[in-house]
Amino acid sequence: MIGIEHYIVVSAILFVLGVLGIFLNRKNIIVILMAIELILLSVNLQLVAFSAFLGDLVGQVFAMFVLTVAAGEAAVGLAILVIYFRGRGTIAVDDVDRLKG
Amino acid sequence: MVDLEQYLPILIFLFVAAALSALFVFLPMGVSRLTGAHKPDAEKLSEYECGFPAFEDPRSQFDVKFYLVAISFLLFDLEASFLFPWAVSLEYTGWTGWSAMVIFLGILAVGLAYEWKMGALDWQ
Amino acid sequence: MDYATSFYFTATEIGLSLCGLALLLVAGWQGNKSARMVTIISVAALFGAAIFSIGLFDRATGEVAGRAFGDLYRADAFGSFAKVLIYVAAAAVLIVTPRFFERIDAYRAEYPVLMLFNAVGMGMMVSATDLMTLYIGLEMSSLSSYVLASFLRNDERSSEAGLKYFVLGALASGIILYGVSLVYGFTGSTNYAGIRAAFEASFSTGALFGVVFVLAGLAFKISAVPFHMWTPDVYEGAPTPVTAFFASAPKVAAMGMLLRMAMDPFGGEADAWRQIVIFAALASIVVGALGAIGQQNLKRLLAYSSINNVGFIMIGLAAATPGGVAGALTYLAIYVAMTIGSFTALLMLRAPDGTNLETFADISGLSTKRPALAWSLLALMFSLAGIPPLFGFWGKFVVFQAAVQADLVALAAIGIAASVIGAFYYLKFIKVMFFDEPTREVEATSPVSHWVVLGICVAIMSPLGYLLTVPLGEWTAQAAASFVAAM
Amino acid sequence: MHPILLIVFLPLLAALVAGLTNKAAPSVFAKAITTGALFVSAALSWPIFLGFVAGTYEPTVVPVLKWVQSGSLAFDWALRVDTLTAIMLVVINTVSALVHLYSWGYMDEDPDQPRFFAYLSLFTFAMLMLVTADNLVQMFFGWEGVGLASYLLIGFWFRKPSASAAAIKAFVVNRVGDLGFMLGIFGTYLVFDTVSITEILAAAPGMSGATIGFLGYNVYTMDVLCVLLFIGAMGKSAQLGLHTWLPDAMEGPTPVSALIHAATMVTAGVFMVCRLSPMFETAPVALGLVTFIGAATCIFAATVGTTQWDIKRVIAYSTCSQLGYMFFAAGVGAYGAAMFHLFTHAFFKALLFLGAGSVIHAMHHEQDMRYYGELRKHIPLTFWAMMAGTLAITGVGIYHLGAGFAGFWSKDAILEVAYGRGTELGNFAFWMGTFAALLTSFYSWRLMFLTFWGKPRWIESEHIQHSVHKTPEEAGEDTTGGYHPHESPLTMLIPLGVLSIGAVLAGQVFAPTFLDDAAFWGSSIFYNEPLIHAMHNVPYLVKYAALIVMVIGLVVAWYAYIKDTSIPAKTAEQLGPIYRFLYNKWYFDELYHYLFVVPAFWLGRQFWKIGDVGTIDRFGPNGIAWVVEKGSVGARKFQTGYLYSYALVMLLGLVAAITWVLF
Repeated sequence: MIGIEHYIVVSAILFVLGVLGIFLNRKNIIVILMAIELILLSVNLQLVAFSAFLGDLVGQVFAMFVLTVAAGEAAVGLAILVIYFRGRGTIAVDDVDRLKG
Repeated sequence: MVDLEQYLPILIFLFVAAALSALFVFLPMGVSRLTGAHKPDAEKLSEYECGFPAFEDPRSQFDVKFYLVAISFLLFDLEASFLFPWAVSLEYTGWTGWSAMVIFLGILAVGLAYEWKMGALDWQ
Repeated sequence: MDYATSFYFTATEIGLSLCGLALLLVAGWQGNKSARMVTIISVAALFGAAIFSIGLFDRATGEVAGRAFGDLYRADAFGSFAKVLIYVAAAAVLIVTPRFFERIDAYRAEYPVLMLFNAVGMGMMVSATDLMTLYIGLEMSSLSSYVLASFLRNDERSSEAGLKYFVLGALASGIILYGVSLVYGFTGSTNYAGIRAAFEASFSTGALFGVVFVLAGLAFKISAVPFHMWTPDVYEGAPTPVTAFFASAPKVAAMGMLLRMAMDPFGGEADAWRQIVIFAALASIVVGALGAIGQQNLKRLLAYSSINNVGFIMIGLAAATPGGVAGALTYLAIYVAMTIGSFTALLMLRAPDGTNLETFADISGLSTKRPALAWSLLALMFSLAGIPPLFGFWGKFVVFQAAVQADLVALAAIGIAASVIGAFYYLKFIKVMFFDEPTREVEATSPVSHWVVLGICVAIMSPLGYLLTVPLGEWTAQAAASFVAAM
Repeated sequence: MHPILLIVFLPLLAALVAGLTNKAAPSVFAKAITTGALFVSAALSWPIFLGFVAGTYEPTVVPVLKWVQSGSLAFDWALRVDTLTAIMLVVINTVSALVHLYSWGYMDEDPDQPRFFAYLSLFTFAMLMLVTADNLVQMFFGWEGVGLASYLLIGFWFRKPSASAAAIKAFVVNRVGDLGFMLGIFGTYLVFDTVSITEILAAAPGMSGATIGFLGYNVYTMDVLCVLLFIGAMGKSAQLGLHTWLPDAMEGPTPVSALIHAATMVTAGVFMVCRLSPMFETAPVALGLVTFIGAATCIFAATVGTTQWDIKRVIAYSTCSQLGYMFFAAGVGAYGAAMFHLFTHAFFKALLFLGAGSVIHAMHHEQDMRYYGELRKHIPLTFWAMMAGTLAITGVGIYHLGAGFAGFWSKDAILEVAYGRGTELGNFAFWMGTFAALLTSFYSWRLMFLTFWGKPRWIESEHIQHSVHKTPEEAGEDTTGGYHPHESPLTMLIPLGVLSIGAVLAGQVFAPTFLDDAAFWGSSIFYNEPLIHAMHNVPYLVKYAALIVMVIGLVVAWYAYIKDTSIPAKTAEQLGPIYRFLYNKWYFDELYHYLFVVPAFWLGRQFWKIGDVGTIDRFGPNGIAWVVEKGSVGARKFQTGYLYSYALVMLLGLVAAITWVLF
């Protein structure tokens, strides 16, 4: 029987993978965007699981909002990435270091 | 409300989860480092494309139009996801639900109009 | 459900949204030639929203604490006070914005529209009493902020700032959401009142996790150490008017959101989070002060300065008393005036060809060329350093007073000691402007609009500002009392 | 309103007005307001004094303000008016008023006149505060006030390094004495549980013979207290050991020397001993010390005075020596005689200083007597004034005629009373005093002869050379260099005239009152009736001793400086070591330099290098600055600019927070 704990663990694993994806990845900013989506996915999974478990619709509604906001976020992120690439000609993570100190 | 106290130990799993996911990331790296031969040369590092040398830089630029269309699609597609739950629950939400969705669609329409006017939808 | 009341309480958000949508269409059809007009209408709309919020201020104080849309949203004195600050700050920044972009022909009619949507999001942040509304408001503000940061599309620094802000901001959103989902799962509610009630019934470790995640994410928004790393880079890279905006209105919104969250749903568990807040406050003060020393770029310096100031505001939060909240709000109000004044002065510093000056080398010997500007900056810097008799001192005074009254004497003492380090780099401004030899030519005149904004900010910072202590004290006390009413 | 209030506070008011307006108003405003105030004060003082002389005035205490009320320590601002105060009032206010007037002329060309007059009036206020004090704390206030004013006035020309050095020296040396005075006050409070002078003096006789344990010895309480208080008096009155500041203080403007370093402030020590005379009477050891120090100072200063060339320094050492007379008079118990000498001395010494100032003024700021000569013919009025002062200080007078100058009455009385006391110390003091009188006569007449007789030697002076734009070679035979000394303006001559009258008549008129009138003194000092009888019954030889030695001094001086002017140089050569010893003021400055200054500097440097720089600065300001600097570098290095490190920091923060709340 799959209980709530399994959902929590899976979602925790996804969350940590997403976070690790952000700072272990030294290659491509697109990967970072994907990692962010992974984090949001873990959250959605957890929300829906809680919602089902609690018999409360709010979690699912929240998940819908997260889904749509994530889409907006991805759109904005991609747009910024595009203008960044136009200016710099690279999207390597290590190159994003003009601003520091 | 359901008592979740009994699931307290689950929280401990958070740490387990962190450890496990870290393991998933690091283990393959470590194993490959330990087991595999690590002798890179120019041939090995070059891209392999069906037996031919690479025709062009794999990071070559896509036309920005692809991005624009992709982004627009992403947005409108996901915003439309609100329509499904709305449609099946309209009998419960009534006129309030109907007007809320009309307002929502109106805002989307404004966005679409702006996008159209700005020429984001013109392929040329 | 009484929709009329709900619409009335959310009138500023609705009005600003409609205004934003209409202006978006105007921007689309009229193009950039309408930019000036759109800006003026936006400023008017923001001022209108601020005036409406003032009107709401009194009415929302009673036991009503106007709940809208089934307690997704609450109109109370706290929200109104924060919103007035937010709208006025946004409007003031918008007034001094166009000139910066127009020089390089980069001003677009979408800019004020983004500001309006941002203001809507910030209004929701401070008024939300449900995690869902909170999240929507937060993202609404954040998404437009990302775009604003990278508004200078052809400037590498601007787009890098936008990129960094986006990535880290999205991570912070993820952390908040994860915390929210935990809180929801362990309390069964996303409503503040429901969460509070559930916490009072039982407080589980899982919920504690959620609280820490949420607070950590919010700490990112106010750029408290150790979630401050994005601040210097984004502030330096973003166009100066955007930096001015980031340093003022969103700080109020994020701080307001944090205050409401800490005092309302998590208010019963103050002992759980107080130590973290104290640590973050002291770390912010010290890191902000240390980082600012040695900076050559003034925007970057002011970024560290804002981190430093957030530390002082958090001292008020650490007290976790109505007095502490009132102190934090007082500090916020003064801080907003100081920040907008400083950035306006920075925007007025231009070379004769119109390029903006933003390093210490550029302002050396300023007092001989632009004495009025130099003296204004002097007043603002002394005020930021908290040197009496300038009004900045009052802000520090009230938060320290609140901390002492809450028996956090050690915190107050360390804070006061650390503020001495901060005085160093503010005084460096004075040294460079008044005692160094002039090295660069500067533009001799500035438009009246800039002078008006700067003049008002300097007037508030001058000892005249102490005339405000009584009304400010009443308003903030009233605002802080909203939580007691909500509890 | 009691006139004493006006007398004391008018100078303060004038000082404040003059000082605060400073250069905002023409300098004549400051001059007029301060001088006017002082003349009013002086005019109000004389009726009080004469009232006491006539026996119609009763001692009173005029309350001013509540001051301190703390446990058993309670005292107020109150002005005490009795005989002793009245004497000081007339001395201070008269001399001060005349010095103010004199300064109109003397300081005419100075750009900072308002400041000068404000300081003068401030000094006068502080001095009045001192002499009207009803309790020791108030007296200490005045005591420090005059010290401050003296510091400011000595250093008035603070751009001159020697002047500021002298000011600092005066201040520092006075601090040594003040420490004794303070300890004396603390001790007095400890023993008597009060600082009120009236109560202390009332209780003092009962304490006679009481002892306290100190460093394992049992010592007489009153002796300890009085010695401490006397150390304070030594500092203020420049007695042997703490005298080194007085000659250097001559760097100040001459009117200041006349007012502060001749007539008033330096006599504060004598005044204090007299004021507390009932206390000192219970302390025989302390009195012995007073006598001994007084007599020693008297002879020491006189010997040094014979060798100095600077006209003001000669008078300064003379002052030192005369103060010695006053102290040993007090030491042998003749407080009345001490006060009498203080009174007459104020007139003739102020006269001498102001006369010297007039000479300096005429000689284009030249102070070296070697470059004077024949001035009698050029500045006759100053000459006659100086002559009156010299006759007074050398004590010219004939006992059987019952006539003499002011110094004759008071100095003779002191010598007679010392002899009449009949103790060993008394005899020692008598012989010392008599020998000092001989020296006094010698150096006073030497001053007169060098200055006013002989041939002009002016062209040797650099000041004169500057004035006439000639070198001695160019001037050739004409040793005047073509310089024409001018008599001083009226504002300077009037004070000289008034003081001359005092120098001639003050002794004659007031001797019976001061010396023999027990009713005059009332309870203000300890009046020793038998001692006065003994004084009157000394042998005639004693009574004529002063006159005899005066004549000897006069003759020697005449022979050496008029008859055969080569004698001084020859004598100085033959008595080389002795001459150098005297000329270098007994090497006191050098001794102190190696004994105190050098070790103090060494110690200070050690504290500075090891304690301050090495410890406090290193771990304090510099250490903190270092930490801040390193911290700021670290904070900036921390900001790497890489996204992943920022994310890592955030995550670490999150993990840390979770760990914190979990455990």
